[in-house]
Amino acid sequence: MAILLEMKDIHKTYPNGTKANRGVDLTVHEGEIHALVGENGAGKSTLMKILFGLEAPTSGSILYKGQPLRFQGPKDAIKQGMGMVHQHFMLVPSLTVSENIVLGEEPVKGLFSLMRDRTKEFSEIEKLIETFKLKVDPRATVETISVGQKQRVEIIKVLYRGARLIILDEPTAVLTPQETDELFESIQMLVRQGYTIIFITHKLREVMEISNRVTVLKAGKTITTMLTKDTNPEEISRLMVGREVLFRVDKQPAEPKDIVLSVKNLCASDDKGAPALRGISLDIRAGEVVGIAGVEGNGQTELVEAITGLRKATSGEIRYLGDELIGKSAAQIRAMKVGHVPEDRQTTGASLTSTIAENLILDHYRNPEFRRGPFLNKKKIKQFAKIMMDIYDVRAQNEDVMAGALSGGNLQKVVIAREISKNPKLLIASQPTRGVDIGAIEFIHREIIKRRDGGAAVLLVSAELSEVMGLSDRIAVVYNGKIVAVLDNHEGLTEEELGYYMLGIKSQERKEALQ
Amino acid sequence: MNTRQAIYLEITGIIAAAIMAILCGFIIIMFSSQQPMEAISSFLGGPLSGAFNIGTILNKAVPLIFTGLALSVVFQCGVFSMGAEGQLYVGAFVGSLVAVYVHGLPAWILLPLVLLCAMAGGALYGAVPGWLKTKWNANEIVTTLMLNFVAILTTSYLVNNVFKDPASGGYARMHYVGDGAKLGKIFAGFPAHYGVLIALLAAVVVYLLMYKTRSGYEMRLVGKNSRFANYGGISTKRVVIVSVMISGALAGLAGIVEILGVHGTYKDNFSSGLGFDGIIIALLARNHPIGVVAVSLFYAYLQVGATQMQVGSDVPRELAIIIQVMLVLFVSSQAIFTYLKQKFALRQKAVN
Amino acid sequence: MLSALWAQIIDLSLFVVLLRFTTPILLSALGGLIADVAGVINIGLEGLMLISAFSAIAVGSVTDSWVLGVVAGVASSMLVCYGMGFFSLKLKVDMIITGFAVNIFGSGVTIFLMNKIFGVTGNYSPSAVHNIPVVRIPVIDTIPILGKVLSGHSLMTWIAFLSVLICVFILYKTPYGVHLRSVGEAPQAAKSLGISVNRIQFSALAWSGFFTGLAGAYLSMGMTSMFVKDMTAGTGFLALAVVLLGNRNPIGILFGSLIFGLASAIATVVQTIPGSKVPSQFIQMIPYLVTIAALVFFAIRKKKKLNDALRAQSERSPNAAVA
Amino acid sequence: GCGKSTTTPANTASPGKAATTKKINAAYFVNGTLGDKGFFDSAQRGVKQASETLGIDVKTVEGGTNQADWPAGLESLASSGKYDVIVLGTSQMTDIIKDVAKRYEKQKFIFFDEAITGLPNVYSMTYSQNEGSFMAGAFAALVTTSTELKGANPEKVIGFIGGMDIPIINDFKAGYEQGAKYVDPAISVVASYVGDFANAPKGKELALAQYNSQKVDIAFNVAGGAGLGLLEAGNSLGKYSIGVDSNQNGLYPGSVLTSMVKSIDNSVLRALTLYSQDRLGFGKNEVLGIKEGGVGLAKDDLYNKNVPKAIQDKIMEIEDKLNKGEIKVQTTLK
Ligand SMILES: Nc1ncnc2c1ncn2[C@@H]1O[C@H](COP(=O)(O)OP(=O)(O)OP(=O)(O)O)[C@@H](O)[C@H]1O
Ligand SMILES: Nc1ncnc2c1ncn2[C@@H]1O[C@H](COP(=O)(O)OP(=O)(O)OP(=O)(O)O)[C@@H](O)[C@H]1O
Ligand SMILES: [Mg+2]
Ligand SMILES: [Mg+2]
Repeated sequence: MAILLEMKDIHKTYPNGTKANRGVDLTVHEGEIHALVGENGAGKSTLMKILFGLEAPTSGSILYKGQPLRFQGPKDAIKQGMGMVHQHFMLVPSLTVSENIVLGEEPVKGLFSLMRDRTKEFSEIEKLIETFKLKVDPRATVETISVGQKQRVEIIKVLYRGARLIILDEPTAVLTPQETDELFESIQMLVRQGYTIIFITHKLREVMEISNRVTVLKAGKTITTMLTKDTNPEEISRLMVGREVLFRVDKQPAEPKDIVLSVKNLCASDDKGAPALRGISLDIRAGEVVGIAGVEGNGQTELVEAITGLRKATSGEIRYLGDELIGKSAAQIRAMKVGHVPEDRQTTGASLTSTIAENLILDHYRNPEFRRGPFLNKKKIKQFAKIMMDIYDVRAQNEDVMAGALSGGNLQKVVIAREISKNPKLLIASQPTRGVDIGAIEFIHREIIKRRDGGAAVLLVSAELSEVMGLSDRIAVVYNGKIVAVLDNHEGLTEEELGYYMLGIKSQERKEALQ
Repeated sequence: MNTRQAIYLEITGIIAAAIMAILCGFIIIMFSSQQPMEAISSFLGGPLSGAFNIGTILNKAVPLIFTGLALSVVFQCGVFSMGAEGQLYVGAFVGSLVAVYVHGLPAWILLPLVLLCAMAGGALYGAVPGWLKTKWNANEIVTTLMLNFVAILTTSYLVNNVFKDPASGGYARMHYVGDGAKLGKIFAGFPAHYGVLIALLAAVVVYLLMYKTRSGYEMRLVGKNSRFANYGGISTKRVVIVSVMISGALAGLAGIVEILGVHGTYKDNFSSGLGFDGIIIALLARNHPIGVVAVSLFYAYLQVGATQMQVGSDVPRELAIIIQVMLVLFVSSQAIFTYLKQKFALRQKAVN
Repeated sequence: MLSALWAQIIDLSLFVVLLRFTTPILLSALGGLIADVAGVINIGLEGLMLISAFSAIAVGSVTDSWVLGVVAGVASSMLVCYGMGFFSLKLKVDMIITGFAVNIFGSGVTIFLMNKIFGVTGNYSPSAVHNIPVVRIPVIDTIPILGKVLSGHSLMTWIAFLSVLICVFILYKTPYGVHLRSVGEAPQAAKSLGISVNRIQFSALAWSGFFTGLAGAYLSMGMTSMFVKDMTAGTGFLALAVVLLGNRNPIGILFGSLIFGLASAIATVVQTIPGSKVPSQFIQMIPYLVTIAALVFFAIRKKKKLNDALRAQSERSPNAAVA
Repeated sequence: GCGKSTTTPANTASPGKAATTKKINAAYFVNGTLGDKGFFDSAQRGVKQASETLGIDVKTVEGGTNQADWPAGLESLASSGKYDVIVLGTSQMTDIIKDVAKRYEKQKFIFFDEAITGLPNVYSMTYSQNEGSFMAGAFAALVTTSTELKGANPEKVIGFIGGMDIPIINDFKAGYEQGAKYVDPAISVVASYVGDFANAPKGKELALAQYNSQKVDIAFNVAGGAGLGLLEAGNSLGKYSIGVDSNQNGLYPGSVLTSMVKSIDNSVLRALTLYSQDRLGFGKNEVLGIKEGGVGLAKDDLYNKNVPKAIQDKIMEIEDKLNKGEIKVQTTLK
């Protein structure tokens, strides 16, 4: 296959002195799917931003179709037939899907080509949607569509601009397995039509499934590039992390004790006022992990928020160690040793413009131990933060670094550290490893099991079926605001079977009724 | 880069910015003045020549420190209030009523009482937009701007028609406050009054409040990420109300200290925009209380400089003010600092 | 008192006054809007209007042409907006500081130039200025009620209403408008598609200067034919309030300005009714109180409407997430 | 600037007195900004004339609108010791000047528009503005029912537009009302306030509302710059107005029929002249009323041309009575 792109000895030092790339080589062949993997902060996104003209390299050379390149900005890259789907969505929420897609390249009509040509806009987009089977309503406002649809919008955006080389920076991090499958189908269709893809992910299963070749980065350097078929996940992870990584969660059978949390007939509405929980009942005992499986948007978020006091329940009861939680404030519930790792660490789980220490003491600043008279005891807080960073392996210069400057994995460790260090009797972990590298995933999983073995009740919510199945002792499947099945997590349970429940095709109630 | 180097950089940046601004100002002056050298020297040197001018700088900085602090508190909490002006009038008015009409108390009771009443007045008036915001999500920029007018007109009506000292002639004011409630000069022969000390004290208190206490932590957290604060069990509505009330109290203090230290009694329309100056001060200081003190002194220095330039040369008042504005603009330029930092980082690299 | 007010409503003079008060507020609020949409909040409307008002009457009186006057007013206001852009976008000065700086600058520079050029202080009222003309529509002019409703208003009033349409057109019908909105809402997204955030924001400021310039010119060459120092007396801040009151869209701003214009007109009428016992300060307060009331009213309604809309939507597709 | 006036030869002062004239440095402190077309500008004209005719060096310093700056502003002038005499005015400065004058005993002050007695280094002069306003009111009352003037209507309604609803402005209003009632008790006065002294468009709207809807045919401007809107409104409707502070008759000839002037310029010039001759009575206050030419209606050529003879005569008559003390005008101040 012909070489499409060659990046040689790329270096990048950010203005604040961070050396994100220290000699990266990357060769991409025409028509391949090239996976790019590496730990959080290894420099993957930086490399791609350089390629796309969003950042200027400090040194190094780029050859594209044999020609040396140096883009002034993304416009040049777009002109050369490159497209990039960024790690975080680059969408304007209040605009419609079609407006987002054509942004900057709108079809025009009328006098002096002043006016937008909506007809042409729609027809071109419909054509793309048709050809690549990327289902999305072009007239919907972006803020109202689902995450999976947003991802599709990003891809259509790139295609609309006639890109032939498409960079996908962690496109699957926020997708459900079903959405991921759909995305992969589209990608495969693109490749069949001669497109070239650079694909960044932390999920090695995906690397194995879809890529032709894989390049491993570590600490800003290229370790190697291999044919995917010649390697395996263990090797890749060893190269990435520098040690063996355990994929299976290493845990003993659970020894469940007393009931810690008992939810009965819980009902609640979503942000729009529509019913989201339609009578959920669930018990969790000390010393067990209960996993919630389900397609996103079936009430998981609302369930977690109702338990943690962030959402008003409309009816039902939530008993926690004998106390009723409904009607209690979030502050009261947190004080009752309930830990909560929220699903969105960027907006809910952390304050990015506060320091690591300030993020870590969210639960403790009310604690008399951290006070001196009317004041907060800064010294104690610093000390505490240092210890936490040490235990939970948060990699940053010191505790005064802004949380926003941490890589995703490290930020998640801060959240985990805060929630676990309070020694919760009930730990609720929502998407605890989303967008986190395999090394960190292993660590987080181990911490959760450690808590369980220490006698805490754990409620795990994850869109990642393998994670739910790997960690849970029991699995509750939610569908449309109800729990349709509670299954013991035994050897014989298959993803397929879970999938039937998740999609509402199967339900225990129905099964029981039939029997 | 360590903190020491960062501070050096910051200072270098300020000096560089000031030099650019002065060059700009100089060009303007060259075009319009016969005495450019006198103008510049009286602008820069005038404010520091003599105890009188230095004292004047201090006095002028006092209300700026208070309003700057007032706004830094709400800004840190993520509320963009423009209402310090109105709160200042209400606070000063309420405080003055007590100072003028309460008799027979010893000074050590009366003065704190007056200050407290002024703070209460400002705080309650500040609570109105806070309440409108938390209850109905009514935009605070609009409500505070409008409430400023309401406060100014209402106090004006009252001082002109109800509480006017009959001896005050063409421009209404209340009776002069007794000596007990006055803020006298700190040293005889030096214009600075005790408000300077109160202002510094207020800055320290606000600093401790914002950075060392739970409430301060809560306010800053709400300002930075209210979802996170909410998740952490902080009642964001309560925190917002508390912050606008603290801000109002500080604005009220600004007013009453100006009355007791400079005017001697409540005068109609006495402020002329101190509340708006506070916005600039708080933004320039990036909402840091200690920064507010420094920036207020700088701002007061520029204002006195503008007057001195008028006295000491043929440059008219308007031009002096324009030059003052240029200085503020250049000094608040982030780009100059970023540029310096980058240069610095490159040099460091060359060294390594 | 009420009967007098009623009489003026009937004979439409209240309506005419309302239009005159609305015109400058509407134009400068549109100026504020475009900047705001692009994410550069423009606090400097007050100063811009002053500069434009002065330039307009200065050039207009010297050249004896209202067209040149208006052009000069608009040009000077746009020029200062470029200065704002230089400081806030290039030198990264906080936009709000820049805005306040422009207000102070506008007050100072107009007084200074008035003194330098015309040798007068305080105000410049040239004799025989050709004001922005009043539009009399031939036949309609003579029809009793319709005549007063449609005819006899300043050309600038028509331009102001036309500007609402122009803003709607710019913001919603042109690619440029979409760029403006995207730059204001998600600059990173715009940048990633090769839209120059700086350039768009510069141009938004220029538009802001354009509309505010029209407003300023109207003050000195439409509503009056003179320049008085600081004659805007807070109009710019009111316009800023109207931008937010109007929910950041041109039609909302039109209604916001009309509400404010109506309140001002009523305050004017009430003040001139003899024998009114209400102190003048409280009458002057009417527009401000009305603005707060309108804001709260709209805020409540918006909240309710949003809830209703979302509810209706989620009822239509209860399983949207699964589909 | 200073450079210019130092070269002014001393002999520009009236001959004979040149010998006794000493070289004087004066400062004029404006507690506000120039451009009010009122006190401040008028006094500025006075000091300017003084510098031209007497060869005095005059430095004008504007203190700005922030009242807190005024004490320091004045004191910085006094403490500099550079000025033989400092000119300033308005009742807002009364307490400030008293304080400063006591502490700088060697510094001389000329103070206008408010009485200060008993301070040996302060000379003050006041103007009976209520007498002037009385004349304006009487004039308006004569105009509103005039049959000779085309713009006048039979209704006995006259207008008043103030800058702010404050005592100093209301003193004008009180005099104006007394004057009108003196001529005809049935006259009613419509009074409105702009809210500031700058918003000319608003001043104009208020005036238009008065003229159009209240049958006002002549209105009195006591709103500084904002009041210029009133004068313009009157002119645009073919109605009448009365200017204030300085002679505004020329702004809209035939519409601005007269102006109520306070001759601060003349009085300041006079005081400086006396000072240069060492004849100024420090420690005293002088009241400058109609009689002394301190206040009055501007009777220039335009006045003679545009105002009907009958009205002119009647005005003369009333002025005479005021001078003789046969009419006493009440003041709302004090
Ligand atoms: N704009 C920036 N300024 C300064 N440092 C940055 C910037 N962007 C990234 N970095 C730093 O550069 C390093 C590499 O970041 P990069 O985003 O390339 O990592 P990544 O491999 O994409 O990580 P992840 O898997 O978390 O997405 C990190 O240490 C990061 O903190
Ligand atoms: N200006 C900056 N200064 C310092 N750090 C920055 C800056 N901009 C970005 N970073 C940090 O660099 C890191 C890498 O950025 P990027 O957005 O590519 O990935 P991420 O969010 O860390 O990744 P992931 O989603 O995989 O966890 C982020 O943590 C981000 O906060
Ligand atoms: Mg990345
Ligand atoms: Mg009449």
